[in-house]
Amino acid sequence: MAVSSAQTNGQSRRAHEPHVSSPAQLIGIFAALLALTGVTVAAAEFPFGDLDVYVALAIAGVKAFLVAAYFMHLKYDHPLNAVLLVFSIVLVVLFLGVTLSDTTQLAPEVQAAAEASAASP
Amino acid sequence: MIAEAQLSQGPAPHADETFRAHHFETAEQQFAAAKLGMWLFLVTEVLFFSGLFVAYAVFRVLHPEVFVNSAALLDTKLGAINTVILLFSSLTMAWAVRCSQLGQQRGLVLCLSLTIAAAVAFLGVKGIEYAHKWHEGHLWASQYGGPQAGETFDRAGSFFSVYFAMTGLHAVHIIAGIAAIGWLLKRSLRGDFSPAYYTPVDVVGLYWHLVDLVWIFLFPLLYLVG
Amino acid sequence: MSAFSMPASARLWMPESASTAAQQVDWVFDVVLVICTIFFVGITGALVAFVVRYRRREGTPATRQLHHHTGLEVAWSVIPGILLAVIFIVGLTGFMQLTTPPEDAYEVGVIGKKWVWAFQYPNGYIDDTLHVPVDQPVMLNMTSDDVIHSMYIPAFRVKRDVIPGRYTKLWFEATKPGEFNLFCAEYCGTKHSNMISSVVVHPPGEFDRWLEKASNFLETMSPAEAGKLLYKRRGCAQCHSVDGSQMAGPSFLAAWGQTAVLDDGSTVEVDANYIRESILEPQSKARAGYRKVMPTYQGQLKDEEISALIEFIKSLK
Amino acid sequence: MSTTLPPTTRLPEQAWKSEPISEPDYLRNKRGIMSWVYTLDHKRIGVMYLIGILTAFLMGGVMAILVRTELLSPSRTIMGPDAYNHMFTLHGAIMTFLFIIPSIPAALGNFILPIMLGAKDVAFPRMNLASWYLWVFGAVFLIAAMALNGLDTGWTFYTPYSTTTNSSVISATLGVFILGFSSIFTGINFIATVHIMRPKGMTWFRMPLFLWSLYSTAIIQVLATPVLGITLLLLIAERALGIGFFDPKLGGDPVLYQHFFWFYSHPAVYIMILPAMGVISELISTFSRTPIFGYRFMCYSAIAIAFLGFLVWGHHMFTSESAMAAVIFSALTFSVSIPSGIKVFNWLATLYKGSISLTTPMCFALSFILLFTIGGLTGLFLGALATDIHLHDTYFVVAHFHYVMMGGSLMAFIGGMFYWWPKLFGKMYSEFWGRISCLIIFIGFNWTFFPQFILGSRGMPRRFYDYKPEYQGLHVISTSGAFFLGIGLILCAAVFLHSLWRGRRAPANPWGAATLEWQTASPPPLHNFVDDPVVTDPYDMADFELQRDTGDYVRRPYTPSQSDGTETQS
Repeated sequence: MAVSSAQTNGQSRRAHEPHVSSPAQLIGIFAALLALTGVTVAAAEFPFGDLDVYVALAIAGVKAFLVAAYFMHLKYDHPLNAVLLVFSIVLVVLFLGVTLSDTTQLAPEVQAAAEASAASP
Repeated sequence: MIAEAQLSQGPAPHADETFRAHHFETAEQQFAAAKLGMWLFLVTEVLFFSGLFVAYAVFRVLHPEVFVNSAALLDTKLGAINTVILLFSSLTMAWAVRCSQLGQQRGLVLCLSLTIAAAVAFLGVKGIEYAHKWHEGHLWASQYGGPQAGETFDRAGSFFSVYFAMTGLHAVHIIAGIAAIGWLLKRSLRGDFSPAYYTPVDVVGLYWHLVDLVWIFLFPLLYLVG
Repeated sequence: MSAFSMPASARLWMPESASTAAQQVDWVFDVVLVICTIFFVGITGALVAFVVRYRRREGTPATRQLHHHTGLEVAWSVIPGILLAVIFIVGLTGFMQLTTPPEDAYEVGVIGKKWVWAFQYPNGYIDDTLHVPVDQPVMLNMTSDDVIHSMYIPAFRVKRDVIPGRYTKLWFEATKPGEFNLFCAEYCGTKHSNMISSVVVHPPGEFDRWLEKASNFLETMSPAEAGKLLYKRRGCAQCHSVDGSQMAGPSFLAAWGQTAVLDDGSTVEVDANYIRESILEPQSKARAGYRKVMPTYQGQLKDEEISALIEFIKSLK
Repeated sequence: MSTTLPPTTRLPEQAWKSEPISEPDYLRNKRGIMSWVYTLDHKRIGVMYLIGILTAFLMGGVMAILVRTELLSPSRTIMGPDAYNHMFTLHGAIMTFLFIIPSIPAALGNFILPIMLGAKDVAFPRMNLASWYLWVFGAVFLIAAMALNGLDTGWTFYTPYSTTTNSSVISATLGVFILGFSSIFTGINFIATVHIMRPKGMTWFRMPLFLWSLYSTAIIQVLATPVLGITLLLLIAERALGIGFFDPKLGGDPVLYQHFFWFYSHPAVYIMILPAMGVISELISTFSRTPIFGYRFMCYSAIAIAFLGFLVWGHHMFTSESAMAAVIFSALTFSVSIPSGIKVFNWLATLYKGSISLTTPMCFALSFILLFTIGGLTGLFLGALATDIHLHDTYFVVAHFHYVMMGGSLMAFIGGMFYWWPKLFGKMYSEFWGRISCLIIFIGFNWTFFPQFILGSRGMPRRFYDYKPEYQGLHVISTSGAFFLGIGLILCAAVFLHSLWRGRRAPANPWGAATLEWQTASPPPLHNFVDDPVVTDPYDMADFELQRDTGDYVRRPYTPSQSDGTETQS
């Protein structure tokens, strides 16, 4: 026995009472997901202009939250798991945002070259 | 809830020692480690797909018109059906985790089989879509033969490059998921899982839900553009 | 430019300073050099002093009781932080000057392609060295035909990547007549280290005379000689030898009138229109046994220049 | 150390007697190849990693010497331009992916982390073995690229060169892709182990700094390596299928590849340096016989480096990105150098009023501080926008990253090897020859790389096979230094090999350090501890006594009269 007592840190204490989702909860979440899928398909018809990316992402975000919180038990798990997921998404947004802003800054240069090569094929 | 009560009288969760690895104190410690390990792996999956979402954003912002009329070539109906199929597989997977927690072996086997069936159906629909695109020539940039072909370079091809990269990588993860759930099915038929030891079911379930999560974002971004 | 910093940077660290930006960059370099030298001497001095002073002697245990001192630790976070902010601002001012070209800059087009630079002057004349007037801002409009290169002129302290599929800009104002190195700084293959040219800065008034004389070389030289100049300047020399030696492309020696075997097995006689076609669409009649790597010269060679090249090839018996 | 916790009570004397352990040590408890091939013991996996990465280091080193010899004279010296391009590319790729990223985390970390935690093994032993085999599998692909038609793209695989050259780029990128998973598995393992398996009494702020640095390295490994994975996958797809992400002729953007690549590769340089900083904290504190100064700031700066490391990747692209992005990245780059500065000042403060013994690990630690300081300070020239435009892609950058990676991570790795060698193999090494090798390496290193700063600032571009004659003088100095450095490294290897065969038996605690790995035998038994280690303050070495005969440090037996709590630092 390497280390004396079992209680090492908060991590294992919380796992004593694992969350069992009830059938009603499962069906409820599934119904909500289907509804939101319908909403997002319907929303695609409305002419939001360049807003529709953000509308689609928002609806997808809600669906993702439902799956993560209930189907993946994040609500009932050790908060560290949720922190990990949220932080990874923050990193993705950072990576996407900066790369996108740099690429759009350089777009005129690419545009000029495209016109020049189109002008003299 | 009855199920909750029934659980508490049953054997203390994770008291079953047969599957406890020697270097862990208690089964709880092993369960907590497995969950944390899987969540860390899921974080690597999120960042793995992030590269494709960045490429999507960059190409969409650079050529918005290409994305609008190329996405019109996709069949939104099939995309929606696939989304429903995958959500259903997520439901049956979550139910399988519930069954393993309560020791309902028959329910576990049923749910796992349903999940695999839904996954195979998803791949079937994907196969139909890919065959249709192959036939029409809507392939990635260098092979693109579709309507806007012939420009100096086929910009429409860059939409389909992003499409095939995203859905291709996602399909690979679906196939890996089918293999993992198949392994779970074999072990559950052997009766390995009980309320005291259901970690593999829970962990593979997390992976499967993440694959569904990725599709939840892929569907609107690819099919519902413009 | 404080006198203190001038000797240190010019002599040891930096190549000669020959542009307006160079003086600014050298000043930034010296500011950072001074700060770093102070920190380095301080840290090394402290380390050596402590090691000597507190060297382990029998029976004298370590006597330090203090294991943390928030005030001290905050100090050596904040003070370096301020110095770093100073360095950032100093670096930023230099950079702003480097990236904002003046309106009236003299524009030269640059095409970088595997291992040769081509400079296109406003009157259409193309040369493989960059000639610029002194004390006048010059702007380079650069693109690449194949991989990423990088235009680097150490004496002017300027560098900008030359990327295929876009035009990148770089500007400088030479302050000293003379000839300066021009390197490719981004790795681009076998002859990356030979993709070297030079910047010739002409004293006031001489640049226009040079440009005038250079750009009508077709009239002043015989066609074969002009063709020889083009052969060297436009990158033909990189792949086609004139002494029959085997290189990436077929040798020009005694090529005129030969029957060339193409990769689809057919043969064609090496005559004026085969050469003209191979220059404009190299892949159309590619020779057997050679990789199809020749870039097109479409729009980069005028008709008279192509005929000069043909004369030059004809002259190679 | 949080003052809230009562200082641990001392155990009766026999708990400290290190009488001969009945259980056989991990090297002898099982014999035969199969006991190594299928081992799940973190110590054996660490030793296998050690042998693997040292072989890779030998290969990379030989290539470095060949590159330096070629640069003795401007044009051809010993090889042609293509051979040179293959040589410097493979030197870069092997050194970064095969050696320096796994060196301290996978080799030393795998061995020491569980014992330092008082645990029997890492959280996922099978994943640990899988990580080793992924390293081997990835290495096979990378070496196979050498055998096929080489790799001449530079270790960065920049497109469109990497998608148009005819060297075997796919085999090499596949190799690096697999090595990425090996690194991810090590990261996942360490995070889970540190979170779940800390012993009772070892709270987050009573953990040794080596564990803090491995933990923050693991965070970077888990968060950054997947982006390298997708980058290389897209590169392979670009080259094989032509999907047009990075090829301008197909609507792609080569600079997008650079963003993808550097989003991983800058955090990767912190994967290389953070474990080294952890080793140095242990070495400086142990051989000054004083607790580390500013423990809390050291922990916070390790985590700060890990997170700030993700914000600065653009400073590798100042000459190809937009001016706005360059300004943002330059500002953020200066913020990331503050935590490194804090660490250097804290190491210096640890030396103050200590009782410093210049053993071999300490020599390497002190040279780390000097060389890493030079490396870090020269990073300021590259972070400032105006000077970076001139210095980017020149030998100044080559010198900068060799000072930080070789002067930093390699010195700390060798220092860590000397420090834990008695624990790894139960043998002591020759102190005299160890110090000599450190001296030769220190001199050889500066002799080789300091001239390269001047080469770079005078305008000599990177990766040049042929160069202008005016640069030859400095190149000759640098190459002669490289030979001297090579001799130093060979001598260092000889010291280790000699100690394996003829080193005297190592006691349990030859350095008198207070971290848990010194409370078990050297080399440790299979399950690391025979009786439970007592978790104390990892840097409280006040009451250790050197036993003249065995050379072992033992805690002074608990005498009630002694004031019970040592002065606990918060």
